[in-house]
Amino acid sequence: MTGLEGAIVEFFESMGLLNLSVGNVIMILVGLTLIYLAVRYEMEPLLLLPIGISAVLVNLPLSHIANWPIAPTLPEGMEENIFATISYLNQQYGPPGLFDLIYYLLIKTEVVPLLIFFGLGAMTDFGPMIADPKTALLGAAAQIGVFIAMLTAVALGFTLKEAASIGIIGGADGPTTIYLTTKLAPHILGATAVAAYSYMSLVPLIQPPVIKALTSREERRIRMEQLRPVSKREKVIFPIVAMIVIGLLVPTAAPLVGMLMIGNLFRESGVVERLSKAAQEELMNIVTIFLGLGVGSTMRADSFLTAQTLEILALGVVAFASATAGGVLLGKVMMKVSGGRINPMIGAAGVSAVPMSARVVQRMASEEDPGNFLLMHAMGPNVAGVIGTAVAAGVLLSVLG
Amino acid sequence: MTGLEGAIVEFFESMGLLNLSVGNVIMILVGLTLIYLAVRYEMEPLLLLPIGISAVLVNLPLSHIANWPIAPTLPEGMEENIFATISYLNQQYGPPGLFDLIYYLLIKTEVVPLLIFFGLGAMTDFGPMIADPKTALLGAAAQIGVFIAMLTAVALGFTLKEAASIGIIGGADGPTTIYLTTKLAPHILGATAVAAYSYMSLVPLIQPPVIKALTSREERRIRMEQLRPVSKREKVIFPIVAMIVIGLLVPTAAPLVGMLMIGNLFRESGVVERLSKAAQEELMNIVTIFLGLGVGSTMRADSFLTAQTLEILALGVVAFASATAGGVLLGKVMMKVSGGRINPMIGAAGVSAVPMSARVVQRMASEEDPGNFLLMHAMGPNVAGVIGTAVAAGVLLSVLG
Amino acid sequence: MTGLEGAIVEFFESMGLLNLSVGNVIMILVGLTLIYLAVRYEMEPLLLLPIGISAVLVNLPLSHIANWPIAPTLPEGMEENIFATISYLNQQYGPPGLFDLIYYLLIKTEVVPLLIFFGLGAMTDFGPMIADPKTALLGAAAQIGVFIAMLTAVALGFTLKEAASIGIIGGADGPTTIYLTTKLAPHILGATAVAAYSYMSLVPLIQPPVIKALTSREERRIRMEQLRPVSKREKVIFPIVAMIVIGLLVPTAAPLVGMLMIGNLFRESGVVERLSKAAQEELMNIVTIFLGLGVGSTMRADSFLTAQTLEILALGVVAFASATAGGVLLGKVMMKVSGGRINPMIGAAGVSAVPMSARVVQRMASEEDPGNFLLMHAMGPNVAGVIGTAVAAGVLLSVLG
Amino acid sequence: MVSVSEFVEGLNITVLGVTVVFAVLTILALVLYFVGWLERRLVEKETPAPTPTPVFTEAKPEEKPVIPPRDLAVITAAILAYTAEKAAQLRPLPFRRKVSDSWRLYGLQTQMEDVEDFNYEIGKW
Amino acid sequence: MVSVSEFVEGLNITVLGVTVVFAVLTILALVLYFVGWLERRLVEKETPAPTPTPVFTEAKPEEKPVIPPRDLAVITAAILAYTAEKAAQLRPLPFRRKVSDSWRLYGLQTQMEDVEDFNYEIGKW
Amino acid sequence: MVSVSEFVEGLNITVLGVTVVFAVLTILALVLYFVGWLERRLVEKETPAPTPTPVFTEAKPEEKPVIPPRDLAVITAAILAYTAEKAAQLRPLPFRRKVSDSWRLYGLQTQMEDVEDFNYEIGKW
Ligand code: NA
Ligand code: NA
Ligand code: NA
Repeated sequence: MTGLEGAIVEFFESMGLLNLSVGNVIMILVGLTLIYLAVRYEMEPLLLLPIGISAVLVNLPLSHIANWPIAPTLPEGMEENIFATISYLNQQYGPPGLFDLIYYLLIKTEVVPLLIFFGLGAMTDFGPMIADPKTALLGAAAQIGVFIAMLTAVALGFTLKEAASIGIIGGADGPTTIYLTTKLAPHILGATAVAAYSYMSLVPLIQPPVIKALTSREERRIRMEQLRPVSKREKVIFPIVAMIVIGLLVPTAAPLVGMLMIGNLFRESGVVERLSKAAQEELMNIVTIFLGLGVGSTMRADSFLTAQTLEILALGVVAFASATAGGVLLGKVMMKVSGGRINPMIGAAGVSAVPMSARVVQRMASEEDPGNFLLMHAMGPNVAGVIGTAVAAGVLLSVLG
Repeated sequence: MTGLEGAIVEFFESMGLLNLSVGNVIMILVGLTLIYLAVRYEMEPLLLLPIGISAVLVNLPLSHIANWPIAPTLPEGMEENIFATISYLNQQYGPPGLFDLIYYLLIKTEVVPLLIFFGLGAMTDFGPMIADPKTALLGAAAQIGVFIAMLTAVALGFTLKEAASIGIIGGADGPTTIYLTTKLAPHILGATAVAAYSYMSLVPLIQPPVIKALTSREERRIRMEQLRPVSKREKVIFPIVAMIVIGLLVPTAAPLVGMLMIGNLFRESGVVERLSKAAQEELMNIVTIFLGLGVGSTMRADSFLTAQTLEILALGVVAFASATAGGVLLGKVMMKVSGGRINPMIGAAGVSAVPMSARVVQRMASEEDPGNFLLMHAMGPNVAGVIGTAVAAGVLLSVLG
Repeated sequence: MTGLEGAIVEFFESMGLLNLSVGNVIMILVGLTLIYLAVRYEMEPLLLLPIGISAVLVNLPLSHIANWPIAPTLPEGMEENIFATISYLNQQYGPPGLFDLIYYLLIKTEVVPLLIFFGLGAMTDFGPMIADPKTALLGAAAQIGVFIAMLTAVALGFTLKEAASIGIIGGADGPTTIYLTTKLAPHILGATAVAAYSYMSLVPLIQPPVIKALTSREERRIRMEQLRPVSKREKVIFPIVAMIVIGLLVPTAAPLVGMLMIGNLFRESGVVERLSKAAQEELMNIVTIFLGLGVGSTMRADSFLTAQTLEILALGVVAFASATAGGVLLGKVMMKVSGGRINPMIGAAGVSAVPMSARVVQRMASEEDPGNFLLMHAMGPNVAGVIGTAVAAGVLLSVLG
Repeated sequence: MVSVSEFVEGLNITVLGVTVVFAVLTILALVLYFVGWLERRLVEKETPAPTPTPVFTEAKPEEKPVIPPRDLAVITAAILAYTAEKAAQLRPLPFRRKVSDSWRLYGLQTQMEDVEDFNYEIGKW
Repeated sequence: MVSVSEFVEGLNITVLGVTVVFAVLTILALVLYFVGWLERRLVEKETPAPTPTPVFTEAKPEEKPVIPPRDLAVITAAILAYTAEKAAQLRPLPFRRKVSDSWRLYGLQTQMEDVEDFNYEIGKW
Repeated sequence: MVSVSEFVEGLNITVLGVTVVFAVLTILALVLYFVGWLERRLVEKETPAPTPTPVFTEAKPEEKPVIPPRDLAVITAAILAYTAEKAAQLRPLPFRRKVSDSWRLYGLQTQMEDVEDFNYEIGKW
């Protein structure tokens, strides 16, 4: 009966419980916190719930659902070759778990962020921006937050590549953050993705104090003229023109902006409803599942439980606040120039986080003056902010990538 | 005109009809039988129809839809490296057909069985088990059938790895059977998968005689108290707790149980209906198609047409019957201990085959006493049986894998 | 401040606008034309819109959405090995863009065309052909156009492999054209795919003059007897029988015909509605998106902007016209043999382009005699044409592949 | 420019291809005639006995509840009118409808009202 | 033929496996009992105060518009009759219905009427 | 700790980045103004002639069947009431409803009633 006893001893030794590290326990608690926030307060549940639960799963020791490291040390010249990399990882660390396949084949190859952008394009109505193109500038101004956060991160000792990935959190754009971080600093992907999605949920908390500090009551009460109607033809031409203009000026932003605009063309053309619906629903849902699971699987104790992660979370607030400030300040300039016909608050919507920040602006306007409807005006900077962040990511990629 | 004549002769020589072996013909007939059972008697049509038709297709000679062998002889050290394996197979056997890609990239990497478990989690209501946790033990007892069938298989001369894959048929859980067989004994995948799904359809034939033989009429007439209601909070906590508990105790079961519980959390959280729906429908349907086609493509004459296959089919009946007996016998023990407040028949539902075996129990109860409603009580062991089988598979993997 | 100036200069130098070639501009205009045709005239929008917009995107210089060449020069012996190929391309040309992954992993492996055929099978009702099997011959006669166009292409100096890919345009079957061209002459994939889908839209323009030239007014006025009803059993048996018959006779056509018939069996069996719906909708929509983007991404200036492309477009018209003629001429023979009970126009529907050419026949019949209903009779040759083209592709593959 | 041998090979392929296509579809047609003949024989055999799947085609009419046809016509017309009305109301406003739909999902954010309410409450700004 | 050592190892695995399966599910059951006990304690605490999510369960009945039950019954019956009728009308014709659906999509071509109209107009043949 | 050269490079990147973002969005805005101007010119040209897609917006109202508005109101109200009633009935029971849905599909087994009936019949136990 020693064979059996041996087997039992061996089984206990390979039991996850006895291999649980303090780091694992903390990460499991972090995952549970994300689940709690997602379920109880509905903070971006579509992403924080999958991220949270897969963070729990990958931190159960020896579970074989994620066997490969997130930022492995590779032989010379292999880093750029994803197919050589996965074959090497398989040789070194054994067969891939499901989450390794999701991370290396779908996230690291940028397939998932780009398909999310494709779906977002199919969901987005750029009408408010087409009706009032000058609001696009407010979407540009909000990107100042990206660079302020980046400089602060450099000042805190992060490398430029890490700092850029942290700064882009201020773009309030989940897929762009994941796209850039995967390319520049994959070891902090978990932290930047969680920061981006968490703060997007907290926009109604972060923005109002900043807006109030920078505007007077009179400014917040400014009413704006109704937007002109936009024809179907303009809506169809917009994604094509935007893709060409941005693609020619900032080629590194072309994949992101290109997929966004292809999705938008599918939506506005009106002749491919099957595909537009698929981009928004079937494909989007499946891709979102893989995005959440893949990002969550990067939240391992060794790369996540560092002082850096706390700094990244703090820098995220800096990024969001300074982005809001940038938008509002340009809003004030435009208010002056236009002779008071522009409400500076709509600049705050330039951080994107669509449509949360536009709704914040609307709510603050209603509080001062219940008859003031700014939502559609705030939507212009709001969608422009998505494009602006993609362009900013393109510049960072072209300089640092 | 000799060029033309030559071409014609060559064409005839490469014609499938003239290369048809007896094995091919038999396998085509097997495939047609599966199709007939699926269409005429609706036996698990969602899997047996795709399996049957692709078994027909891969046995048409030279058809290039499946060019690679299922259990190839690989160079030293390549077995564990899936990426090196497919590159090697491509070199040896030519470009992959569609079914090779499905089998090697989706089935062999366990992507498909795990995604099926994810979808099943999103479809499953664990409420009855949460309401009456002691029924979980009945789900454990039914796993005895797995081990009895395994021992019988060893006694018949199967290797331990094959025997374990055969035993798990008694778990009445298609994806778990495919998961374990792919890892331990891929050359008998066709036989075990077909056995698992066929007998799941035949549960209403296999179980009643066993249940009747082991219970008296009075025992079958026992009524049970209504289950307590289960709160939403408990339902949300359950998948998280189950994942952590099982993951820490049996890490090798973590991928299966983890994906099942992630799916269930998506379902019960109520905040990610888009994703829960996608897991149950879009993703599930697509994955089921690939599962059926991939499993069917393993039904080649050389690996399927052996005496072993008949033995496996016979052992499947042993597995299902002994699993039923295990459940019922523990049911009788629990009946005694509880002073007759538990109907021993609900133990039979522990084989899972959700919800077929629970319905068998309900039907047998109604026959003895039309006012006896056991369905919900039988659902507890039923869903516990899914977890139990995954745990049993985990143990087998950790010892033999 | 020289660092900044240097960065600016560098940024401008890597700007797409300054790297734009004349070829890029022309290709962008071609892409815009396809978009215009798709949106304004709804010419096959489900494919020409994605093809057009991705042709625009890949021709924005340095955009990193498609980094690898379409028809690369590979080291000896690597051509047949897709996995070695992508690893080599990654090494030579850098990490894959999204469109490279779509093209090399989904189009070049034939996954997408075969899944489209699967979905088409689930959408197709072969009832009219089952009701009147002799109409299948008209679907065969229309394939003469494939071979006439092939011979013309050879006469114009194309290689046999290119000529076969061009000829198959006359089959009026997008996925078959893509399937064959990918295998035989991938460098002209863009041209043949665009030709196939464009002319499928122009069938109502191309066919009527040919039909009118070959038939008299009396012939066009021939009415046909109503088709006999087809039982469910016959519809279920059909895909199985067709798969086996064609698979045994022309193994190289087995993948295409096999997937078509699996899809059709899912449809007609009536027991797997979930899967049939998934094949027609979820999976079909997603696959169609990738097909359009992947094909469009092959439209690069260097391979598309050649005199060959114009020749291919011209040959496409030859193919469609001669296919129509072939069908009508056999129709006239069958009219004679049957003693005037067959309207020769239904032969024109044999080019497939389902259901466009059948509708053309119906419309021409109604014009001569408003009470003449030929639609269902034309559907027989129409669906037979799909099978005929797949068989023709199989023959070309077996001789040239 | 054109190699004669290539053209001849093309001709050979053409002869082979046309023959095979016709042969295959002819065989398929013959098989289908045979299947149809089998089907008719089977049906003839089955007709004295109840047809194998009569439930689907016959059961339905019996399920039809008996209500006066005039009443049914009125109600049906009313419902159709209502549906048409509803469809007509929706059609002229695709823009608005799409907007609300899309914004709700954009940024992968659902049910943000509740989130905001929560945030506004705990923020008290 | 059968190696005795393999069978003994199989027995060992069986003992281990059955033990682990029972142990794991027993622990899970105990945890669930504990969660259930916690839940009851929490609910007891919460009951004096308004329940945390009463909106969903209580609000609904109040929304119910007050219309005479007899009228409601009549209309409901009529609508059900209409629906049943509609279902009955559709069921006997799956063939036709499927046809139109499938042809419309086949060849990936949607809304071909418009295309044809365009083509016929510009073609003028 | 912080390298000054890194910070200076960060500043350079910031200047470049902010400039590019503003430049790109300014150019985009100018293009959009131009497109809008073109659109207005095109519309002006087109207005005397019938608008290009009038079918969609104008055809609908004409389709509306003429029935007395009072009747329509009554029926509509009744249907809305019925729908509300139905929704109210479903909402309090999400648990049950989900259950039946899920069990039916679980184990990938559909329409198991028929299978069971078949099995019970041939089994005769
Ligand atoms: Na942004
Ligand atoms: Na089980
Ligand atoms: Na054809």
